[in-house]
Amino acid sequence: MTTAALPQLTKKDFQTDQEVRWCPGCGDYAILSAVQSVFPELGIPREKFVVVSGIGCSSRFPYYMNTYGFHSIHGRAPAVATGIKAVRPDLDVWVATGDGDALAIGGNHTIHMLRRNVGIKVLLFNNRIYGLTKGQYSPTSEYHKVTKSTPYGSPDRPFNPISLAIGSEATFVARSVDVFQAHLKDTLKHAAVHRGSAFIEILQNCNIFNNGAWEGITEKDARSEHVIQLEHGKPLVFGKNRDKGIRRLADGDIEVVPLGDKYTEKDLIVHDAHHPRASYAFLLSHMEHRPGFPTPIGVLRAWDDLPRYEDVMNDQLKEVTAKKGRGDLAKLFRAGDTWEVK
Amino acid sequence: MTTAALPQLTKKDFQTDQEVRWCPGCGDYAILSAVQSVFPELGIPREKFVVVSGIGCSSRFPYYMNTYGFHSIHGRAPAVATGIKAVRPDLDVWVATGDGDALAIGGNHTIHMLRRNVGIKVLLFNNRIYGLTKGQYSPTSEYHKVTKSTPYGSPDRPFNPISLAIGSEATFVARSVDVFQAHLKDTLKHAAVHRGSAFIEILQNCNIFNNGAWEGITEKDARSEHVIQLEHGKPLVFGKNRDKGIRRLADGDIEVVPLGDKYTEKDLIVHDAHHPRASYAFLLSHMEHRPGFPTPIGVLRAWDDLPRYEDVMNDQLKEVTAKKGRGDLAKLFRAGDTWEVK
Amino acid sequence: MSTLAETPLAKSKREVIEQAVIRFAGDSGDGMQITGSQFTNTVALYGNDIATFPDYPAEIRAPAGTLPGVSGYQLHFSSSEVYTPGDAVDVLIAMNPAALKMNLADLKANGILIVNSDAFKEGDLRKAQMTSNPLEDHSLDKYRLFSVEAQRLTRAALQHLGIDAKAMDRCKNFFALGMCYWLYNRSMDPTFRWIDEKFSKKPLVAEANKLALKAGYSYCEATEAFQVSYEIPPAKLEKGFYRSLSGNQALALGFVTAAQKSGLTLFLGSYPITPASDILHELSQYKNFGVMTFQAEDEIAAMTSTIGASYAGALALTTTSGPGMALKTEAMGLAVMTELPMVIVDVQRGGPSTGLPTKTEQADLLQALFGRNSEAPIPVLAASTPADCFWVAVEACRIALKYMVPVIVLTDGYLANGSGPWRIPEIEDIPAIPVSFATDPATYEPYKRDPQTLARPWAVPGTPGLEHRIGGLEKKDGSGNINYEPLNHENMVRIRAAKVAGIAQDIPDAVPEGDAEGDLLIIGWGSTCGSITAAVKPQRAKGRRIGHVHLRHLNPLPKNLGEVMKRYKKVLVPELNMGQLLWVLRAKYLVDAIGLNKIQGRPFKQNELEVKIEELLGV
Amino acid sequence: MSTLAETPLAKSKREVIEQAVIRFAGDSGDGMQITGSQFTNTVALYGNDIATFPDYPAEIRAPAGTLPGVSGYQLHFSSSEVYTPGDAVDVLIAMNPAALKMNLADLKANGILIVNSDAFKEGDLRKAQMTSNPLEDHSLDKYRLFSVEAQRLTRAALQHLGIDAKAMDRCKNFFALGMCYWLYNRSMDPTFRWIDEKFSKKPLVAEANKLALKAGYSYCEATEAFQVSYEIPPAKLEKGFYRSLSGNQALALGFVTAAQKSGLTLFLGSYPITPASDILHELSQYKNFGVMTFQAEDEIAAMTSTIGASYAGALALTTTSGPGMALKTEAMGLAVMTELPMVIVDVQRGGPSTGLPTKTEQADLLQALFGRNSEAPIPVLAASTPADCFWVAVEACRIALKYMVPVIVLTDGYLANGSGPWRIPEIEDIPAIPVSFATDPATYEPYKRDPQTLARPWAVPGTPGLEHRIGGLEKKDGSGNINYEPLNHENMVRIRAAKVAGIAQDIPDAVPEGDAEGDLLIIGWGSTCGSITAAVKPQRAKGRRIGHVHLRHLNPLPKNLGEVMKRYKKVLVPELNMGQLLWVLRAKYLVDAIGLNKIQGRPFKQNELEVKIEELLGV
Ligand SMILES: Cc1ncc(C[n+]2csc(CCOP(=O)(O)OP(=O)(O)O)c2C)c(N)n1
Ligand SMILES: Cc1ncc(C[n+]2csc(CCOP(=O)(O)OP(=O)(O)O)c2C)c(N)n1
Ligand code: SF4
Ligand code: SF4
Ligand SMILES: [Mg+2]
Ligand SMILES: [Mg+2]
Repeated sequence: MTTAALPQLTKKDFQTDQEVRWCPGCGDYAILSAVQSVFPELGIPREKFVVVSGIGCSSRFPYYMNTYGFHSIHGRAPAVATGIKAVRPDLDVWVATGDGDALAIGGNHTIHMLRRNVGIKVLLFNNRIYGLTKGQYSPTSEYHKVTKSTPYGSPDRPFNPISLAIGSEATFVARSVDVFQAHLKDTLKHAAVHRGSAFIEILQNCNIFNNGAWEGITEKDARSEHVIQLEHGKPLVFGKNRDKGIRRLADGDIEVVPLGDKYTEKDLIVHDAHHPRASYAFLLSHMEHRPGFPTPIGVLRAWDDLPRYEDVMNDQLKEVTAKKGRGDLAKLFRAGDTWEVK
Repeated sequence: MTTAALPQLTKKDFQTDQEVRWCPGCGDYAILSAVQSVFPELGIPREKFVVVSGIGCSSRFPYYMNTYGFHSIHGRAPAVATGIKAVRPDLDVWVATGDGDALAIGGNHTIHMLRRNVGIKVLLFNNRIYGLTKGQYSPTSEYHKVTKSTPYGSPDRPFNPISLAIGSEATFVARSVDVFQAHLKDTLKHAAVHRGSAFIEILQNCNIFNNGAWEGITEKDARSEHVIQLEHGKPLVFGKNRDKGIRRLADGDIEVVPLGDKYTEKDLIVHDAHHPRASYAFLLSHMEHRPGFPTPIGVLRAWDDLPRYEDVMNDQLKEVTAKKGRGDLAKLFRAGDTWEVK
Repeated sequence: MSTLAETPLAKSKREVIEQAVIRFAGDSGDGMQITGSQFTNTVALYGNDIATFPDYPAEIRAPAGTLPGVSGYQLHFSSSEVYTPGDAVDVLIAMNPAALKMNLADLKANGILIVNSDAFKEGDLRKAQMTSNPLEDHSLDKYRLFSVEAQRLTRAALQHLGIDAKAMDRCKNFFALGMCYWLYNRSMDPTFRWIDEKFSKKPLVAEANKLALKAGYSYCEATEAFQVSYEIPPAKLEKGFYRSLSGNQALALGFVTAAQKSGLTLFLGSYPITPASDILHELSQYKNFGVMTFQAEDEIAAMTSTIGASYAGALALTTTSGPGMALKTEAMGLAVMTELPMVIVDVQRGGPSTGLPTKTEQADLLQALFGRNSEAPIPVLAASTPADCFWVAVEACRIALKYMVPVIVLTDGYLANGSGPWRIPEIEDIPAIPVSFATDPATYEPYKRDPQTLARPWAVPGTPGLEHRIGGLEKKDGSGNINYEPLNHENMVRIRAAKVAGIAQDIPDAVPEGDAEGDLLIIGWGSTCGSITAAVKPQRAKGRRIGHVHLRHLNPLPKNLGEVMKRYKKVLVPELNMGQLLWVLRAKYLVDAIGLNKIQGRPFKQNELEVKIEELLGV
Repeated sequence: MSTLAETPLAKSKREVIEQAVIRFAGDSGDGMQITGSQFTNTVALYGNDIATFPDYPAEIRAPAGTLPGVSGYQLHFSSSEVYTPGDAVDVLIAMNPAALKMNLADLKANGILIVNSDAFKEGDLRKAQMTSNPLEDHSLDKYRLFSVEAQRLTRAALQHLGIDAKAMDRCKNFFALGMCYWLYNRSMDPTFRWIDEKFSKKPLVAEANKLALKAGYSYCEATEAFQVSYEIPPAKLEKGFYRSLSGNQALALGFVTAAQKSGLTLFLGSYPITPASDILHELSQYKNFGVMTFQAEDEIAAMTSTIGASYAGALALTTTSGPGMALKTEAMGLAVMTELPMVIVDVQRGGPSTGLPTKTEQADLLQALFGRNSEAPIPVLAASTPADCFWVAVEACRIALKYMVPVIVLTDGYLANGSGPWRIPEIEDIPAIPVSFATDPATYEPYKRDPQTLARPWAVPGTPGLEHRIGGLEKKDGSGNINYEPLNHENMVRIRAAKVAGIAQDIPDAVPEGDAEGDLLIIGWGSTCGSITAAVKPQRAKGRRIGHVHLRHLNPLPKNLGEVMKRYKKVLVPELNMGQLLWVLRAKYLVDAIGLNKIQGRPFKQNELEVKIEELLGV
């Protein structure tokens, strides 16, 4: 099918007849809506999309996408998706997963998929809680968080999903927020055109078991003060009045500076999402833990100069075939020493 | 037992009567010897040591240490060790593991143990190969490596174990080399005094299935040119004649500079292993992938200001007990609404 | 009982009856589980025997008003012994059309049907996929329909509090509960107490709920809606103090008890999974009992941390459901090889795979027995009632510690969430669980066995002079050194098997309930106990000669079981699976036992069993 | 055969015999596996029937000269049919004292014992824990001892090459091989060819090895060491071309064949584990056959990537051994629920847990049948000889694709590493495996079944109009939508079971070898085939009425098996486990079958079986 022949798809084409079974008010609805809006714009026939998930509230996602969908088992979506991608590199494979699914039981598959650079897009719905099992803390829950399983506070320090992904050699790392629809769609589009593994952390509100987990970021006032929106080629500015920025220090560290007389946008770091080295993105990923620093959203890193895993695999098949000729079973049977009994 | 009463232990005290079953020439011997030398110097009674391992050549380690030892199953040593540490925080728990054991099947347990900061010391024997199963590539094998399972070259990009550990929020990260005995012992001692999780990557030669994997680092000439030995408070100098150094650039990146007229040691980065932020260590961990840069060995990061997991857990028990009093079973039985049948 | 006493005696008729089955059904958001458990608590406190069956959807909250969103809670309460939550329902409370549709089939003809008529608007009907309004189309004529504007009446009662409509509507379940209290002449006091405690920091919410409750009660009082109210006298249970417990709560209490009785720290390594998570939730509260809970990154870490904790000298425990158990199996082999004491709880649910996560099933028995590579025998126990979970937990720990073995405990979703009265034991009446750690370097060998139990010694790290190495490779008998010799391996395989088999000497013989010999022996295990007991009783009353053995120990089986079976003409094995115990009994005893198998995510109905019994007896 | 022909005829006697069993034993570093396989290759090429048994330590390389470091390779070759590698050994080559100690017990009295006397110095003896030198203390008097200075003689032969002593010593195994070639009158040419190819880039090494080989041969020639040499004529096997294959190689070939016959891409998702890794190694070479191999991060990813590949339309395969299989079980449940075609190979090894990784065992049958949560039936096949692995692989793929099910294939360490002659089939004689993908949106429903096979349609992503969702939750019959209704669940559980059970209609009936009725039926499965066949033959020759059924299909079983059993007075089930098939047969057929169980990490000896047969027949 040539692109020219593609029927113009709409959001509706990606909706299923399944009743959506999330709690009213759940952030998952917004993510679903954003994905359903973005998919038709990608110029890919609907049947080429596959959405794979594990288990969790977020992992019900495939049921609501009128594409091929696989609701697998807890934590294993990246591995299922790798099998699909290896065999059919032409498919557009997306993984929908949660902070428990991707980072607790599925942590290993997530980091291995990223290091291999399998061409899969991962939507990690981070609500900092186990939603489906009704409210235990997750690997992204805050230290000391009180939950059903930690009535006296959790003893675990959380992962920073972005830092972990960068430590796993991810080639595309981004963050967005369920309620920032425009930003979310934009981020999804960036991920969609990345050829290698794309890891998108989506801050999502679970209004039943962890309501307001991201309030500090999503609240109207908080938003501009506590969030910095990264844009490639633009300086790192934030603040309600765009009056703050991030500057490099001589020792390689960064600081937040007020914009005005002393510092202007020229003194700030210009965001380079396509930097070949991951240490810059890593530095950004950790700044939210420091007092006074904002949480970065947008594309932290998009380095697409590496071959995709499935392409390397399939190219090997082609190369060996080109070199040795297509396998001949009869010859293979008789390889090595044979003898005849008459 | 007070420390004063401790009998003076020697290396011999830590040797077992088991025949060591590694191939002659294997780098594991050197690591064993270093550990057996360091343990008696730690001022800890022998019965307090527990060495836990998974499966692999490296994981036979516990058999040769005359301490408590647990040769568990493939990949699970960090979880077994976490169970031990939780229940008995007074024990000194070490994990011996391989690049396959810790990073392939055991990847998830490794990263979770690190993020939790369980007070376990992990010795990762990195020979960039599966030794025990006779030579398949591992998650640290070079891209395109030809092995038994990849006759046409591996399609996987490797993990950098140090970067992964830092991305997992590790509080102590170090690297040493099997044949650099003095350095290895020194590194082990640093790890030993770290209270939280200590992650030590030990470059190890598998002379049977991956001989010379670290030649570029261990060869006499290569050593000083391609390796930089990190020491806290010292500038980043390397080279046979200590004639090269690493300098910070204005954009936060680093460069290698010759020492001499233009640059002196004063211009170089002074190594700060105790930097509260991980981004500096992360930057160092990635430099070996860049042309002209050396491989760092020594302690990249040692940030011991965080509570240990097992301490938080046990403190909770104590605090709740202090607050509520020691649990009274009879009362617990009668908690809630009860009624009497007469 | 003050509230009741204060209430002027109703003019309506009061009937004394023996028992009733009531079911609360509504949207997941309607608070049916709380309503049900409050009613349960009240009748239990009053002294009725009880059995409950909560039934809720897998989704956290399906769209309001839809069929998959329906949540139900059934209670059977009685003045005599109760074995099951009941097959059919005497009183159904349906808070919306979807709840009505999903539950009506179980309401007895002429049963009482209370509906919240405010929720039967056109949109509500559509969500429940109904084309006409059942409150108007006479489709409910065979029931005693009480159509109550619960929502409007609740709002009316709370209006003066100045809270918003949503908050008022959230109280309408207590309006319904108030009606039920009136219907069964029960005091509202226990629920008042519960409300006060629960909302101690939100007095307005407490007030609203209490008012709604009273409003429902008064509504019946004032309108004489029901004409008749019922009195179910207390049951004559064994003397003592009682408390209502769910199976998961009972398990948690049992493990804490075993820890205290053995003097060990209790360590739980677990990863949340329905329907087992509540055990983790419970135990995480008992920190002042020295209980340590570790929420692991997955089931494999849960299992292996449990092995580590056992090695370090704790009473170690892991809890899960079927899919999680599947993930633990490799590590369970390590537990077998290292012969360390620990308990693995599998709260079974519907499968295969993710299956029916909130539904019940008994289909993990063969997984428990055989789901590991190679010959890796593990003792298996199963609990038969929610309260029995307590005793099974204690027994599992006893066996684990005495024989130095991992032990599997099977319960299921029905036991886990269902509740029943638990007779509170005297602490002194629970036997101590003796534990001794090895300390003597002169005599210590890691795999030297106790000649009686075949248990190896437990030498925990930190003990001077006992430094040793264990692991998953085959061991030399005695020394525990790695050993691959052919005859040693065979010997060790047989020792491990003999150790588990030998436990048969240490457990009670099977003693059938009912007839000690006769025409039919029913062998059951797990949560089917109540249904079987309930079915056998009337059948025996009809003169049929039936025995019932309910197995607590599934591996090893009671040593006299084969002999017991021979005393009956036929053997029936009812299971909520395709015949797993049946398979074991046939293989072991070559007995042509017959299975009755139901795989519907639900317990047996008494009636289903009775039909089968009669079929087998040819009556 | 040129080398032989060029050699002047030996003066020593040449005896024609029917068969011989030879074992090469030495240190792991001595190259015994290569020596053995070269000898095997040579005799196979010559036309003898063969069976081999390599036996090597778990450690990569235990300390040189120690007992755990001993590596052995046994070959049985014959001019008539061969079923096992042989119980006892005619010729033992022992390269050091440890090898002698570990292997001597298996040498027949008066058997030929060739030892490398250079390796019997004091230090060598100490490493083997020997207190006196067996070459001197007359403890070997009952054997025909040939004490040869293999090391010195090899060095002498290679001196002129100018290589170091270590390199020379590395050739001494070929000196020994040369001696064996002389002893059995075999040509050195195949080994010369192999050396030339193997060391094509190291001509000096090639030269050294060839010289050592010749030196051993000439040594016998010159010294008349043996007095007698043996001639074993070619076997009268079925006509055709043959090749020697190990079980793992045969499996790999079988899967490639099935991929070609079905026109699908073969995808292998695997994590290395002994003794299954070689299948991965083999298949990773076949890239020009469109074979894709994915070395996963663990067994769970291996299994789930296999599920993904199957979903995407590949012929999907995963390979492992027992502990890895245990890790796959949760995901295998997903494969059952999603009804996707794939094959899961378990090359069994000694257990439990890590167990005896390089030893053989048949103890994963019950895990294969039941090792999953809930009711998750999977067809199970087992291969009986190395060559049979080929056919079982093809059959497993046929069933998987026809019925849309995961299929388990069991082999074991003994089959995996052992080798035997494989009669090379004509490509055309292997039936095509038809596959059809769903493409029609008008008729497509994800769980609409073929009425014959009950298979659901296979609709792969990328097919326009067939977009659909599958997963691990229970499905509505037909539509495949999530469904928790009680009766639908029961229905689906029964359909999944019926689909697997129905395969019995599509597999051959059991036809006993030997007597079609009689006193004893032996039912075996897997790698015991050779031993049982070998034992039955002489017993029947003695007039005993014995039948032998060797099961390839373990689930479902052949539909006539129950009937077949009734034709014999007794049923014996020999297994390398504690009685797992036995358990299944007893449960299913209520037959009082008897087990013969060996759990020593080794195959049955013919003799062990014959003793049991005679015991059962009371003779
Ligand atoms: C093997 C297994 N273990 C545990 C579970 C139970 N379980 C289902 S979802 C889940 C966690 C969900 O959390 P997350 O991934 O954050 O998703 P959310 O519901 O928050 O979207 C758990 C523990 C399971 N289904 N399978
Ligand atoms: C569950 C399981 N899967 C696979 C194996 C096989 N196995 C044993 S060790 C190993 C890898 C060893 O590599 P590494 O950890 O790097 O250790 P090394 O031998 O190189 O020291 C593998 C795949 C196993 N023992 N258990
Ligand atoms: S529980 Fe939380 S995450 Fe799950 S559907 Fe409800 S609101 Fe969303
Ligand atoms: S195989 Fe390699 S890692 Fe293993 S013992 Fe031998 S040399 Fe060491
Ligand atoms: Mg979550
Ligand atoms: Mg390794």
